[in-house]
Amino acid sequence: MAALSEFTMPSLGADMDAGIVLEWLVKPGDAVHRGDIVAVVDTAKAAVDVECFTSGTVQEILVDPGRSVPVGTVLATIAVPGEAGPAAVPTALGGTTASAQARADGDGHLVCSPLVRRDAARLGVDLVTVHGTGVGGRIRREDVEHLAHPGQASGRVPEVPAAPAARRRVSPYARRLARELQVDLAGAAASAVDGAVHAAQVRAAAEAAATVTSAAPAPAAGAREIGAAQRQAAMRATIAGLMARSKREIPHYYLSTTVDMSAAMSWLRDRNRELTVADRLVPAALMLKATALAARRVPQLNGSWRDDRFVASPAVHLGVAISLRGGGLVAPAIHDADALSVHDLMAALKDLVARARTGRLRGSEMSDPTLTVTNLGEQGVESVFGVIYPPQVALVGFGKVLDRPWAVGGLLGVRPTVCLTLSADHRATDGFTGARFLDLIDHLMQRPEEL
Amino acid sequence: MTTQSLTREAAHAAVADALRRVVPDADLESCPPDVNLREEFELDSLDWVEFVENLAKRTGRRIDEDDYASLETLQDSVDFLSRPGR
Amino acid sequence: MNSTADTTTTSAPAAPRPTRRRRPRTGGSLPDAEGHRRDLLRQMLRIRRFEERCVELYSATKIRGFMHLYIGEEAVAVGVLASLAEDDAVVSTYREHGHALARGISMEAVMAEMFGRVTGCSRGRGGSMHIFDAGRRFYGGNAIVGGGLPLALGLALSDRMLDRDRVTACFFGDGAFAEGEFHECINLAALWRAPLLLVCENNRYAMGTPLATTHARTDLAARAASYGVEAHAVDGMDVEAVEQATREALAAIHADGAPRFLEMLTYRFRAHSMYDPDRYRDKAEIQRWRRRDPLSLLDKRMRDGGELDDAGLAALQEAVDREIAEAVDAADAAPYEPVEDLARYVLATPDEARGLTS
Amino acid sequence: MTTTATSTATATGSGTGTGSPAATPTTTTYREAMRAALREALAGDDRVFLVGEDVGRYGGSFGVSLGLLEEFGPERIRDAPLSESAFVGAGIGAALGGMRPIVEIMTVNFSLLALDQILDNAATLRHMSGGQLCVPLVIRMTTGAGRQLAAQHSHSFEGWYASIPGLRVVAPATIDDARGMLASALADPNPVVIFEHGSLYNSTGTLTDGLPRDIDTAAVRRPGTDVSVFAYGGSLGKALAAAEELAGAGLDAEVVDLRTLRPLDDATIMASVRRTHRAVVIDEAWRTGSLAAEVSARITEQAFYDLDAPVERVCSDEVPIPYAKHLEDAALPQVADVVAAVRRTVA
Repeated sequence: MAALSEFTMPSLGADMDAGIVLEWLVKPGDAVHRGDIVAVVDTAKAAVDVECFTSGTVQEILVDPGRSVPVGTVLATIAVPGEAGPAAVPTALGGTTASAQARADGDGHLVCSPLVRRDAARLGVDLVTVHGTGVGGRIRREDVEHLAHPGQASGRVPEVPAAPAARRRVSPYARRLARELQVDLAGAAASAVDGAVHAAQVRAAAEAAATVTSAAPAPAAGAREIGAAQRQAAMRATIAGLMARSKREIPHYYLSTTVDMSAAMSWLRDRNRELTVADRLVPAALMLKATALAARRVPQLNGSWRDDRFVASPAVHLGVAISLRGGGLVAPAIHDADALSVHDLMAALKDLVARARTGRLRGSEMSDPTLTVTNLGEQGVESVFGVIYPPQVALVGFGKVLDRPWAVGGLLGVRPTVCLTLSADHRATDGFTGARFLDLIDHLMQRPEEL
Repeated sequence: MTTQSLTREAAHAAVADALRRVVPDADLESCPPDVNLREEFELDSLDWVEFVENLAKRTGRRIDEDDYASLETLQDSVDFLSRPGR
Repeated sequence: MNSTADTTTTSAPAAPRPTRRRRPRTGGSLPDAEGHRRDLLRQMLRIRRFEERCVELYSATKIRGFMHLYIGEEAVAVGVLASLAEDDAVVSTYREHGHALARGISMEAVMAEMFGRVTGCSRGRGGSMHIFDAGRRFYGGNAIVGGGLPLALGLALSDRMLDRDRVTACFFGDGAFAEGEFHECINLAALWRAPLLLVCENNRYAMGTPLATTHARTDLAARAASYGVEAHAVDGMDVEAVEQATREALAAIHADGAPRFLEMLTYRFRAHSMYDPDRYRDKAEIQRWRRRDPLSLLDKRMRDGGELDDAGLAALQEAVDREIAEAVDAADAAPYEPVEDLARYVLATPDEARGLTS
Repeated sequence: MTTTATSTATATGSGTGTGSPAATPTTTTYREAMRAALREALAGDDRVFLVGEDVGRYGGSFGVSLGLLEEFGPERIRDAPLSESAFVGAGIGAALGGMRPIVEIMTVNFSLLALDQILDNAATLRHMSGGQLCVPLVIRMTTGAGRQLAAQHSHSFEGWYASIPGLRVVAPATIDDARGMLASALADPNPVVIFEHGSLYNSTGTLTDGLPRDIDTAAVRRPGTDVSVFAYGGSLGKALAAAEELAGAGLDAEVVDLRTLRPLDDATIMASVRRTHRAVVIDEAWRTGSLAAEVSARITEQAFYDLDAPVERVCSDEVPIPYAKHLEDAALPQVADVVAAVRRTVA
């Protein structure tokens, strides 16, 4: 009985994974002896004469010249007379043939490195079930991982977190200290030197807060006032630092226009008639929604100035300037304001103001507004040209809704109007962009039903 | 739908309570009856809506935007609440 | 280059030296010629068949990385190693299977090393180019051409300073002869009278570059002599000639403690390494050297003397093939070194060091 | 021993470093402290010998081995030809053969000619031989710039050597360490590289007790609370000078002498950073790929949440070190640079 010996694509070097048979020097039926040159193989570096290691008769050529096959692929079979000669490649080395089937029912001796064995054990993967994509059917680390986390990209590429919105720069130690001293980083001023929050600033904020918390349990009115004053001072210091830096670094330019509010006000009146008191809308909701939509369409004003260049923000987090009882100001953000309905925006606004005034704002709301709106019209001011909050590049201002003489079609009438203003960073944008932005808001306010 | 009108004292208490929910440390005792509530207590439009909402809930009265004019001062509010409503 | 294989002796005048305290030499005397020749043949056959088997295993990806074969140069390893004493030291190169086997390192230890297993002579960490056996004073293959020369010099220097009557043999090729390190080391060895045997395996090619295109003067023995070191050229294909020259050199070293240089004129029948398409040599030259195959030279000499017949040769080959098969099976079944041991032996701990013999 | 050297060490006149450790503190120079250490090592163990260029007749290019040839003879104070690879490799081979060699490479600049022997043989043999071989060897090198020797004689490659697994690397900066580290290095079964900054040889200071000093830990040379200043070898003096100047400005700097460059003493480094929350690292090497880069990376990895400001590095400018004094001074890290760096961290 003649046994069949496999003649496989040999490995001809440390970095060779595949080879191309350039030429066969034998054909089926030829006798071959151990050491005869039977083929010429191209290894991408050179053409190499390849010898066979068994003596016998060429049975079948399986791979035609010109085809690139991985090392270990069976190229031809050789009939070996009598028992498999001692020189025949013992089946124990069967592991080297590429066909996984041969490997599975060989001596079950899986070809993979100890590192892969350790990974498999750690990930609870049974190696026998793994199809080895390595040379000669060798199981590689990727094969095990792929089985353990199907679907995930096989390479361990960590998901790149979405670009964080503009973050206030806080040193790691300051962040840790803030956690330990239960200090809300929003309340901490930034260092005047580099605009970042260091331990010193956190400690100052802590002391300010501490004097309040350490007051007597039933604080006499006076004591509570002093505590508030202390917190007030820290708040004031934060605002002072921010405003001073804004004026120092940001070349502001200012634009203003007057918007006819009649369409908006009558739409509001009709809507509020159908709504319960709790859901009733205020003009600010429309103003915010119009501004958010305009920011989406004029992205140059929505983002931050960082390392001497403008970084646009993918989302519109509208900062709302909220005055706190007894002085002080915060401008937390309504996230993705452009995507909210006017009603949801109204609810978000009420919630934000309530929490701002009770000091329960979230860190994220504080740290990432991309454009801020101030609505001082509430306090009866006709128009406001605000100071931009670094690192943002613009500030929108709405004055009081006021009846003004208004010419329509040549005839003089009285219309409710509002003075809409823009303060903008001339490093990031020019007046042209700012004007287009205000014009867009005006246009949107004329069709409240579409907001 | 008529609602039974409030006595003047009840109306005054309702206004005071509605206001204190919005402005916790509001001092109503010394607040002159004829002063503009929004200016006195620095109520912005959101505060005002919340004040109106509290009043409506407390008194069960329906208060529309058109009624805002008759709630400008403490005096007006008490008058409005103690008159039989629609 | 004059390729005559006669031994040209150009010895340096030996400076008078005070006699050194020496213990009587044991071993090293020639056993009966016939039995000895059989053993020389067996040793060369072991190397030849072992390495032919390695070619298959490399093609079947069981052996990876770089592998440099010694086929054709067996006479040098066997001739030199048969002459060295047990406590002499050996420093080799990356073409080291022949030296390792002739030194007595087991086939299984060398094969397991190339299979990357923990039972390998270097725990699978060195591979074909870095075989070590401290017990047999086999201080490794070195993959940097000429890298072993300073080591061997130092080993010999320590014997010299501690007055130990033993020799260090250092193998290197015609390629290393062109390295600056060779010039530095042979000068220092002569200057410091280090008991060092420099064995230059001149196989006429430094990887793919023939001798005549790398050396202005190709008579390496003559150039070695210029450093004041007694130097001889030897027919590296004749194992008995190699053994004879080596015994004479060792005797001289033991006598005056000064280094000796032997240029072994030899030839490798296969490519520089597994990856070398061997395009730089013409087939005729290879065939010409094959006619002086060290195994067939000795085989013919023994048959002429009636010391060998077909049956005897077949018995030898069969025993060698069985030894190889057992070594391959053992290596293939051997475990890997646990990954957790990766950082072991980067540094020696004080108690590990205490256990080491110098 | 073919030429028997006088086995009893006779105290030669030079310096006060006698064979036996000085009982009471004395004042001496870095050079004499190192010489006393060599003499003690040679006298105490026959396997110890010194080999290097001009270590014998010339007395050492920096005068460290002056007088040792007369005391221990040419076999054990061995002048070597200009063959760095050969005599360093010979040192490795002799260590394999049971000796305890001390190889002196005149300066780190010439060590590049022996780098293959140090890296591929000394550092690698033990691991690659599967634990069979051991290389108990000491290599001493002078290092550093500041003496107008121009680019090829002013290198600082401690960081390169400190990145090689299989080596231990130390930098004695004080008189006590110059006297005490050699004994510990010789006792260690591994190859130990000792870097001696060229500017230190003439420095004088107190030799406390002449006893061996460990080669495993860093040392706080000046405790402080506001910032941790890390330095080694020739830079330690600049760190201490900067600390004094800062103290005048109300800034309390802690100065830490690394002493061992491989392995780095992470524990001491991180403990200091956790105390002061700010770190400045001084290193005469070029900034890119320097030891200072490694120390900074480790602080960021192990003490990130204790950092109140980025780690500052004060290194040489990335230029070939120039000959002219004013240029060399501009290129090298100076006390003023350290002070400026500290100020940046506490801003």
